[in-house]
Amino acid sequence: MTKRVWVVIGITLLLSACSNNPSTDFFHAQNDAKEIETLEKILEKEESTSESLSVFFDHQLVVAVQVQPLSKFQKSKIEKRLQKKVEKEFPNHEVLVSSDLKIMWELKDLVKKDPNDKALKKTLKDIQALAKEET
Amino acid sequence: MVNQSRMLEFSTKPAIVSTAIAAGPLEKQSVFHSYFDIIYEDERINQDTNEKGHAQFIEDTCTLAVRKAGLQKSDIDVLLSGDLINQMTPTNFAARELAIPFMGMFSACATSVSSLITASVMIESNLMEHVLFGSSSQHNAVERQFRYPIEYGAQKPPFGQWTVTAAGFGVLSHAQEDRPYVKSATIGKVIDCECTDPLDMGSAMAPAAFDTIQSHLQENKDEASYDLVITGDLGKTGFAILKELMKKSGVDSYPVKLFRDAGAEFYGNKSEFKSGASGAGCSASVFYGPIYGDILSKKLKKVLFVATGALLSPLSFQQGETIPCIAHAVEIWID
Amino acid sequence: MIVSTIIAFIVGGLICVIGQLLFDVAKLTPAHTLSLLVIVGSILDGFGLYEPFIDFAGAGATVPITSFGNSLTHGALQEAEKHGFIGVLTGMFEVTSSGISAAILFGVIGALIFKPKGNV
Amino acid sequence: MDAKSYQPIVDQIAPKRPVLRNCFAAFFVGGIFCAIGQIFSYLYMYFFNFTERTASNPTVATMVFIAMLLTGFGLYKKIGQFAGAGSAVPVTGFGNAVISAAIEHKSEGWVLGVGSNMFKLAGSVIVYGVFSAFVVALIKTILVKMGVIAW
Repeated sequence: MTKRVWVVIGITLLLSACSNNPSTDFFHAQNDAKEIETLEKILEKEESTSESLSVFFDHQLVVAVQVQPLSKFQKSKIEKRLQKKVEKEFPNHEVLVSSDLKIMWELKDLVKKDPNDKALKKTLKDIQALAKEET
Repeated sequence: MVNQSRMLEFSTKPAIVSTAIAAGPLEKQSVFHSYFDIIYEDERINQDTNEKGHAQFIEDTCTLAVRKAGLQKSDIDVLLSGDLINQMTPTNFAARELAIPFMGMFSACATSVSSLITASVMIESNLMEHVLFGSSSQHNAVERQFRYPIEYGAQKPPFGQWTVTAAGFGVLSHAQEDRPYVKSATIGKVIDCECTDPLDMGSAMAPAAFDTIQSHLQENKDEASYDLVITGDLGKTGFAILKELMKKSGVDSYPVKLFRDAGAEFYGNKSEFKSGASGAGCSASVFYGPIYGDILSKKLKKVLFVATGALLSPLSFQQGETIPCIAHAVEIWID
Repeated sequence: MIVSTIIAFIVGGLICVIGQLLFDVAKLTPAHTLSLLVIVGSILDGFGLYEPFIDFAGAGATVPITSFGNSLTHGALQEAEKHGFIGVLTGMFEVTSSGISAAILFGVIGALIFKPKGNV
Repeated sequence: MDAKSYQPIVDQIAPKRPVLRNCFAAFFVGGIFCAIGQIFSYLYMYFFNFTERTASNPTVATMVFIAMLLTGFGLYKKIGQFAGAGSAVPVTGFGNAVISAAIEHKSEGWVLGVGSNMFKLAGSVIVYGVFSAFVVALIKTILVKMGVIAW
């Protein structure tokens, strides 16, 4: 079945160091509101994140999170914590949570370009590889 | 005639017949630049290494000194000189070009006076007619050997000094009418007050200067007063310490009209030179340039040159040694 | 973006102030100071403190020389995690190679092009 | 004139290093170098495929390149005179140490001069960086193998 593209663009609060309700946006290729809520619930609870962007695509879920500048010390802890939580909620999905700015930019490009399914799958694969790269 | 005191007295009045001073491009900023005979535009004088430039520097100055004395190179019996580079290679290579009998001398920055003292002894002994003496230093060659590469961004402390690119040479002959002559001299002892910072030469050399000045002035305290006692390259820091030492020990009560320091005055009060100038070239160029000129014009009749030198090597510093220093004094009169 | 550049400015400045204090107060030579900072960098990474510090300060932590010690230790530890004790040796320059290779490369190129100028 | 009575005179008269002024200068210039580094890492992230973690490698290389230009044109020693540690602690300082030694010793020939003198100043940084990394990694591996701490 063709996946209809449905885009929710929330207001991204750039300098939201003080306000603790992080803005969350979703680029959802499946028409399944329930999944978005569970994900939104998890991300909302994490108050030290300022911005996040998640992309669903048949059993692949990439979440890019931006941590507030002052609490960047725990950046890797936050990333691991979110990764566990999201994996628990979406066992059948291949989940990647990354707090890297580059991943956020890539996902934003992805949302802007709004590619067809095949290109979407490939870029998601590239982004996951990029996140794992060490040197 | 040498009496039992440390001071050497010269009775035949060996006269400094002529002097020549050359300086590098940076020395245009010196307060004494009008007294320099040659000022080069390039620190290396278009040679391909600093040391070659340094050797060329020395050769040109020596040739000029000999010409100003109205002599030929063949008339010179010996060249007494030295510089700060390892084994004095620039002076050796200059002596090779000059083809004058050569005896290398090393007292670090005090070579300018130690070479004059040795020359006076040779003339006094009547074995020689004309002796070429002097010393020189080149900023780049000295900095890269003793401290850091030229382009390295090290920060000079406020007591740091700037090595001068200059050379001062003179010809010493038998007594001559209205020519400054060497009256007496005191050869310095090596004094080590356990200073260890190679960037702070001034305070390391001050005690050596003090010791030589005290010894020399003590033996002349009932003579006529000195018009000027000038030290070599203590710099603003070292000179202030020397004055303090003299005040504490009462040496400044001896009959001396004026105490000055070549290093402190060389660059005037420009802040980027920190505590002023240092290097064998500094004492040589100031003693045998402006001060020699004042004596020649009889503005000054009785002057004491005290050149100071730090006898360390890059190795001795790394092996944790302290810095021993020496200062030689020579008294110049004119009738 | 601007906030993390400002943080990098402040943190980088503070590390340099520490270096300056070592210069002036402790009267160490530049070589001693830099060696000490590199050792501090690698010890911090031993305690796992330097990676979050880089996350926090960004270039403020990677530009100063302490990051050199950190990336050496980090490479060694990562390799040691996989291969045990031998990994400590093999992983040393795993993470950082750009600093030294760039320095050598540009050193030779610099020697080719430039000549030391001595004036003030 | 012995050392013990002489040293207090020196400490009293010799001009002190302007520590406060040096610290501000070091803070300012060091901060600028790191801010430039941050901007470069953003550029590398934006135009090339580097993540925040991996962008430090090309940034360091670029900073060393800048150090070469500044050293070559004789500007680095002026910055160093003003900033002190502010120009020595960042990786540009390491680059300057290597490059100034290389440029300086070209007159002794390429192999004996540049080759053997290049790391005259910066060699100790690499040696003690590697040695301390080895010791730290060894200790941590031993502790982990004994189960005292986790990775």
